[in-house]
Amino acid sequence: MSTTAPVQFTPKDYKSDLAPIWCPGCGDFGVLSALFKALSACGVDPTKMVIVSGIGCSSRLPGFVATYGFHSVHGRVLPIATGLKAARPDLTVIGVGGDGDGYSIGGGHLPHAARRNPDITYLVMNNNTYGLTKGQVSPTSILPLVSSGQKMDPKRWKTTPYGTTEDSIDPIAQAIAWDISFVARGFSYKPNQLADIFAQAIRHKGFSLVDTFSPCPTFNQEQTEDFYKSRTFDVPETHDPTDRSAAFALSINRDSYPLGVIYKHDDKPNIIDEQAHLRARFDDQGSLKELLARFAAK
Amino acid sequence: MSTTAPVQFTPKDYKSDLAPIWCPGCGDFGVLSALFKALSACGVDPTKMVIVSGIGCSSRLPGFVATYGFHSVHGRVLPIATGLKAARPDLTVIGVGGDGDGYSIGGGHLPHAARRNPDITYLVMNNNTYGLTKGQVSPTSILPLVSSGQKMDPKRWKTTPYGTTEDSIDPIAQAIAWDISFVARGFSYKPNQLADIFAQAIRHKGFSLVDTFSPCPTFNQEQTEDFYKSRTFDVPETHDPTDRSAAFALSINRDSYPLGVIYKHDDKPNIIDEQAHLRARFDDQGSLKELLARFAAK
Amino acid sequence: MPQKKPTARPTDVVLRIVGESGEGTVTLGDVLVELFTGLGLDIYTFQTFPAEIKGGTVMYQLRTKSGVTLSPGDVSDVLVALNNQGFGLFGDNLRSGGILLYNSDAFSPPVDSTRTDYALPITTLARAEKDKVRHEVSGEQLKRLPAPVNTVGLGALLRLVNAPLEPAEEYLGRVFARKGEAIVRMNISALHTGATCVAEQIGDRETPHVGARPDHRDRIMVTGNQMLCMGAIAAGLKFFGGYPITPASEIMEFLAKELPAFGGNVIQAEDEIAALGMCLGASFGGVPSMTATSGPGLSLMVEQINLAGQAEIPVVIVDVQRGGASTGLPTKTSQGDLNLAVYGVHNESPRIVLAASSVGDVFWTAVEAVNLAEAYQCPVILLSEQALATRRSTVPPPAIERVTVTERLKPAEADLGPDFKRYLDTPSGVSPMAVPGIPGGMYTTTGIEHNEFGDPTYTPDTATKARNKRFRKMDTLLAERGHEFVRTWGDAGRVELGVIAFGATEGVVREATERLRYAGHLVAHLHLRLIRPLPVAPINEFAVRCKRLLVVELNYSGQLAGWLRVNTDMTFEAFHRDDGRPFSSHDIEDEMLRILSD
Amino acid sequence: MPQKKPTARPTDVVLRIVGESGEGTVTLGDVLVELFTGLGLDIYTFQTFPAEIKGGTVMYQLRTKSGVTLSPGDVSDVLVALNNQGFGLFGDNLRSGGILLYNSDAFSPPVDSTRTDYALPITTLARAEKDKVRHEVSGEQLKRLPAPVNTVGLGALLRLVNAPLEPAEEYLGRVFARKGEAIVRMNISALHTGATCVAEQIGDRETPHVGARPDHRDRIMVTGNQMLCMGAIAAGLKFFGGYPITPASEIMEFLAKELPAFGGNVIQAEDEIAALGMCLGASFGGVPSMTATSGPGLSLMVEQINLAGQAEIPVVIVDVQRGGASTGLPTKTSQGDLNLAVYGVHNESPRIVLAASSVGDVFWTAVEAVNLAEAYQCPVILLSEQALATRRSTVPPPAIERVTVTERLKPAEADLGPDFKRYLDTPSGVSPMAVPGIPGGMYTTTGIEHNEFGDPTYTPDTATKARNKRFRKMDTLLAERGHEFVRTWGDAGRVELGVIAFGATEGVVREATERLRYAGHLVAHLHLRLIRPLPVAPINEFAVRCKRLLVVELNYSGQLAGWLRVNTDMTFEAFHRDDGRPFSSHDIEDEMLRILSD
Ligand SMILES: Cc1ncc(C[n+]2csc(CCOP(=O)(O)OP(=O)(O)O)c2C)c(N)n1
Ligand SMILES: Cc1ncc(C[n+]2csc(CCOP(=O)(O)OP(=O)(O)O)c2C)c(N)n1
Ligand code: SF4
Ligand code: SF4
Ligand SMILES: [Mg+2]
Ligand SMILES: [Mg+2]
Repeated sequence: MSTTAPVQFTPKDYKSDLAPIWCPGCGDFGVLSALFKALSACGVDPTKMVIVSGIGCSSRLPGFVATYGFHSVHGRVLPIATGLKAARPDLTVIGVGGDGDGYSIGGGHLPHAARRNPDITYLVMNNNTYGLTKGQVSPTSILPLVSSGQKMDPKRWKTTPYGTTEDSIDPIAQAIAWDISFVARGFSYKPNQLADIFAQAIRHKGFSLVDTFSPCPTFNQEQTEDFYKSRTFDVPETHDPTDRSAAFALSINRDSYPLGVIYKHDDKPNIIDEQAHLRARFDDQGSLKELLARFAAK
Repeated sequence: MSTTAPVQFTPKDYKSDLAPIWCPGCGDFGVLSALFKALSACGVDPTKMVIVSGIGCSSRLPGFVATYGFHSVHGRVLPIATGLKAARPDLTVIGVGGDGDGYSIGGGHLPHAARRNPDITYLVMNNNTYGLTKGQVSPTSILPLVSSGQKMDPKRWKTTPYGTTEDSIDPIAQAIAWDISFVARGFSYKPNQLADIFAQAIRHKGFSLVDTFSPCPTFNQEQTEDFYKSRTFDVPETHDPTDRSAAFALSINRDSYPLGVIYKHDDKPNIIDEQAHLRARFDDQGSLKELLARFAAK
Repeated sequence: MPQKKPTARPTDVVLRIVGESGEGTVTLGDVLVELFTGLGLDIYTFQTFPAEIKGGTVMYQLRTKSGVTLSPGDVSDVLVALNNQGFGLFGDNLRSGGILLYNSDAFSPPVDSTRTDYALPITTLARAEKDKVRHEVSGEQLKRLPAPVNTVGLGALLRLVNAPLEPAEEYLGRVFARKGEAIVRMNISALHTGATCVAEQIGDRETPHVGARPDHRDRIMVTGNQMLCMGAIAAGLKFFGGYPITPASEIMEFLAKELPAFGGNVIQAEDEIAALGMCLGASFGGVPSMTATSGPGLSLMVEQINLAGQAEIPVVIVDVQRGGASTGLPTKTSQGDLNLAVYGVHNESPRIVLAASSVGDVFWTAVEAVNLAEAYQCPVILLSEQALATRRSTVPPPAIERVTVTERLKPAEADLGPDFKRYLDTPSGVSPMAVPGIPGGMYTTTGIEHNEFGDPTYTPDTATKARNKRFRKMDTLLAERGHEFVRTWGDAGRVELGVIAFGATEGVVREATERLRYAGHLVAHLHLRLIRPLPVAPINEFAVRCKRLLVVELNYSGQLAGWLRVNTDMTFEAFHRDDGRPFSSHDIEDEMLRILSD
Repeated sequence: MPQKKPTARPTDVVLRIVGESGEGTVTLGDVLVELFTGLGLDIYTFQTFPAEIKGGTVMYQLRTKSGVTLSPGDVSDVLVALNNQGFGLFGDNLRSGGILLYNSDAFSPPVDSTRTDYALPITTLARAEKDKVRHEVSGEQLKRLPAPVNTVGLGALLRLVNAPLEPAEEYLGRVFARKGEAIVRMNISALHTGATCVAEQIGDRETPHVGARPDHRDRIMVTGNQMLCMGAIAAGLKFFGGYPITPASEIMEFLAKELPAFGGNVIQAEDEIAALGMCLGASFGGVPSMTATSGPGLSLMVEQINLAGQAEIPVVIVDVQRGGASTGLPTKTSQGDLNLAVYGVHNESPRIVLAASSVGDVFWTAVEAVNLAEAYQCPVILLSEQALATRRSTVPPPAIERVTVTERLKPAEADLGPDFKRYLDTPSGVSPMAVPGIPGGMYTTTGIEHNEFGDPTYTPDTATKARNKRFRKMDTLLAERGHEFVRTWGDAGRVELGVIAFGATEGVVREATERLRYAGHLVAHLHLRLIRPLPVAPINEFAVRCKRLLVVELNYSGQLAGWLRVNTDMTFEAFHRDDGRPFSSHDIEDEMLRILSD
């Protein structure tokens, strides 16, 4: 299913032979082509890269890219990507998946990726629902719960037939609380901005999270392209993305959501580098014989 | 092991026959007695209450209280407490456990408790290490990583013999990002303040999190009572706990940690109440016969 | 219950529709199910689902029969092929002498004299019908108005199987009412156009008759998942925590809608671990609790199932089995989770494993599951299967007046007090369980080994006594009720061959057994409803009257066969397969014949 | 390897120390281990751990023998009781005629003529020693200076078993050097005081001799967990992801320290699910990976073990088994996780299950585990046990020059390119595996059923072929190497009784077998190193020469017995127990005798 890529990488070179199984109009198409563009812009060698995903419509993405891919189980993108990067710091490692995969079943892994800060780019295709299982509520659903101070009629999902009463979590606010070193939001109907954000995220040294609104016209029909357009705004030029409190304040407004790079900084230790230092310190001088000798009965 | 309590509840009435198995000097003793005081202050009937815990030194607490207790498995305090409260809204439900239990293996459940906002009080005994397994690094360890802008020498733990290179998570900042409706921090060597915070948390309608510094003199010997004393300050009188951005800003300073109620508000829907409304709406009128009739072949 | 020898082979009609997903194939099937049910017929359906979210080829098989229907039928009498790809992929099971109705606008099937072909230019006819009402609707409506392709197909098909058109007319009138009179008219006209087109080709050939049973209209049309929910409600379910997963999600969706009216709660959890945790919390609070999942979720629940066994907390875990290991074949059926259900625990704690065998049966299995969990204070795993869970079938409504609800053993007033023993060592192994709120019943439950009070204790003696007490409950269950958990069919005395099976193979094994008896063989069938603890006594009683034994199951290595080897001394042959397809009754019949004739 | 009939019972000494945890009991034991090892003796230890974090009663048993030591010994020759509670709880295994050394400052044991008692006023003597140096140290130091209670005990004990005091003097000099000369002097004096106190009571009675073997000093003193780590390192381990859990944490702690020097990484994960996930990622990247846990963690790993089996990702999962279901008996030993290791998967995917039998053996089992994972591209579960994992033993250093490292099958240049088949269907079932970075080797691995390219495919044919290919690897393993994974001892020809066992029961079964052979019985012992796939051929070869068979294991229901029933036709008796205590060799001997004599 994969193709060998030439030395110059155009966006097309990243396209695999497998046709996406997504529904017509699915936002994930936009994410895929923005990713192609970003990879090309960053000159990532497709033979030296891996895309790791969980389970969901969005998690089928790796198969559509002509590179190495790891389509795993539901919610385990980050541990797998972290182990891979630790073992192979030479590779470009990209994690992808859905909002259910990343913030519900896999949500417990995020703060720890933040702590370790490996050089991994994590792209969440956030359609505010569970697509593959056909339309249940997700932790980011009911967006927005409150509109201009007015409580909106709660949305009904297959598992909340009388209206959802649970609040949604804000992936950006929590990312800032965990001090993830690159935090951005994109929208799959703003392809150029999205490709640019992806490219910045890939270039960022450390863990980066890009939450992308990626509409699901099949199971979340109300939340169309227009719905998201009217509820998002570009991060203002004046915003200083290294100011953590300002980034937090920018993200917690529930009327409208910022698009762009919201928070980032470069001064956080990175577990991959630290481990490399450690190995370098020992300079591969491990000797099993000496190790055993340390246990010699005296 | 349990005793029936008289009608008036003094702190002593909550003490069970089982002697705590904690080491001499363990901070958890302070948490236990503050809890006794708070329960007494709130007049909680021990026969109408349940303490749910995970696994760890701290998670042995339920057995030391003369009430109903559920000492479960590692990390599952919140799902169990949520199901219990949903089934039995009449009970006072308190969750307890350690920092490993609550923020590492169980960390994925916290944002969802925040979303659901059940009327549960969750007390984390944070000793910045894994006590029961004898001193490994925890997600809140290396506190503080940075002191007055200076990077400190990373602390070594059993599993990080060359110094910990992972950042710690801040339980308070993440709680504010998730909009947990009552967020506080206590210290087991400030017993009166702690009992007062616990009492406020128990009285708070909705999900409350109290992270308590509770030193482990056996496996985290550097972080003594004095260590925490010198790195904490009382939340200033001027702080408005309903101001989310201010609460966040207050919490992210890594030189010193605020003690007291940091964030709280009362206007968040509560899944337990919402479900009660739903049941009330149907007024127990469910009829299996009618339900079956809806499927009658036409 | 061995039955009298059948005297005649019952007549029935198997229809199979193949086409593009999302293009009406499934809708057409669903409408037929509704119409046939309205005629008093019994229905048994079987669908395949494409891997794609939208699009892909689907197959909808529908067997209609005047009487109990045990399987979707091995071969079809009528094949409706809406496109060539569907014909290629799923067209292979038409019986010799069967009928092919094909969309002649889409393709021409190769000539084959073993079948009779009917060409239906379905798109052309539908467009013409749309054209007829062109001037009666607004331009905007016209643009969005699909040509009545399905309705043309429906008319043709009904005519082919000699079904009346009136119920269909009524149905179309009802469904299209809110779209306006013109649209209704268009559809009714399309119905007749389809019928006429076929009628012209039939001439005086004989085509199948679906018949009707006006006396037989008390049926319900349900899926296995729906029946399971209703069974659980009947037994008093009050809490459900779940996480979506194919093919179990419908259970949570159904209960989210219905349970509140029965005083219960449903919470969609953040994962399966939280789902089961919520159930344990609710159950500790005193209410019957349940979760439902499929293989990947069951895997994640292993740790807490063990806690429930060790701490003696009643809970029901439904596992709707699907195909394949890991993500595997998520839309296909299998009986591959028996091992995990039976053995999925570190060290050992007691549990009960039940298996449901049909859309009708799963109601009663759910009733048992809730009751057994409450009675024996332990986790109960209910094994369901994709094949019965998502299939719509007509079944007689369950006799809900026969449902009995078992309550947990409560402590007597005298047991309560400072010395209340939550884990009292009783002859049955079942201890009175206090629930929060009862003064004098306070205790702390724990997964650590504990004494009768629940206090952590590590001495060898306590550990042995406590474990024996817990496992004694399983002996009690077998002694009290073991015989109720097997069903037998076929010849009552000594037989040449006995088949042992569990789960959704019940129908095909019964059909195969019946056919072989009809052909003069002495054969019998034992169907297991309880897998763990295994009802060894009735199995042995069955085994002694069988000259040879065959264990049939839909999984790779023969998991039930293995479990029988662990627990009994029987010798038997094992027949198993696991490639996503359910067994046909001929698969079973062939295997039985192979043994009978060797 | 059947051996010659033993001609004499080797002599050895079993010491047991009981007292308060945290009050030197364990330190005393550890010092003795070090001193005896220094004398060239072999050591086998066994400890109990209290439930309390600090405090509680502990027992430290130490067997020292001039030659291979297979078990901690059933009865002790010398009991050292530091307090009354310890004497009550653990004082019961002193052999008739044995010696009791007790702390006469703490309690007086009831008179018992079957033993010889020595009273040691340990606190009084120690205080007096401290008083002697009172004026030589600063007031501050004096306040924090403990009286040399342990040293008094050490001196007494060494004298009792006729061990030289010089190595102890040297040891004390080394350990207390940085505390100053006065403290060293105090301790050496205390040593002699203890020795003298006992010497006066001995008079001319005979007491045990531990002896010495100056020729025999090439031993290492290690725990099973440490040996396991070194085996894994020897086989090329490069990544470890883990989460703390008793009794497996030491593995992660050891590797965190040592692996970086061997070019590897260790990450402490947020839970066991993440730990295994990290290993799968690292292994996909091409490096040998491992995690280690105990029962509760293994439960949480079930889903991803299945993914590794289905997607064919090499990985080693160490399960250090502990006692009890759920949290159970976390500091005790058990062999209760065999079922979960063997069957813990929804539907079915291949895996290998190995079991380590001793501190020495676990090195080689770890080497095999890493090699087999890489060779057969599947998960390997290595079953260890608390009893061998945390025990310090003297063992000969492993012959590391005999370690061979197996590498994954790499694609040949010709296989690479756009049509690279990651899951090529080969005769052995093993397919060449590309790792990221290789141009032309690109593929997406997936847990969904897939064709040879790795593309998701759902047809029955592909599903069958793909699964057969995966399971074929297990047949290949048995065909290539099955015979290497059993060990036999005892009589070589036809025997009256053959014992089949696995894991850490090896030592006691060997001892029991040897004793019975010495007593004239024809008996043999087969020990399984590979549990899944089960090496049926060598088991059958063993079984045919045994008149009767006994399966021995340390778990509740006889899990190995069940697994043997599933896979073989043997008839055997089963002996199993699971209450936290390891078997003694007499437990096994008694059971064997029961069968031999009935
Ligand atoms: C352990 C486990 N639980 C549940 C499932 C079922 N499942 C598959 S995808 C999915 C969620 C899909 O939602 P999301 O992650 O948002 O992806 P999307 O399909 O919306 O892109 C679920 C619950 C599973 N495969 N594995
Ligand atoms: C699934 C599982 N993994 C690991 C363990 C081992 N374990 C027991 S307690 C604990 C962590 C203890 O740390 P914490 O939660 O902070 O509690 P503390 O002992 O410090 O109070 C661990 C890892 C376990 N019991 N279960
Ligand atoms: S169901 Fe939704 S998310 Fe999935 S492919 Fe279709 S549109 Fe996309
Ligand atoms: S180990 Fe630490 S946390 Fe545990 S009881 Fe002792 S002092 Fe407390
Ligand atoms: Mg989604
Ligand atoms: Mg802790």
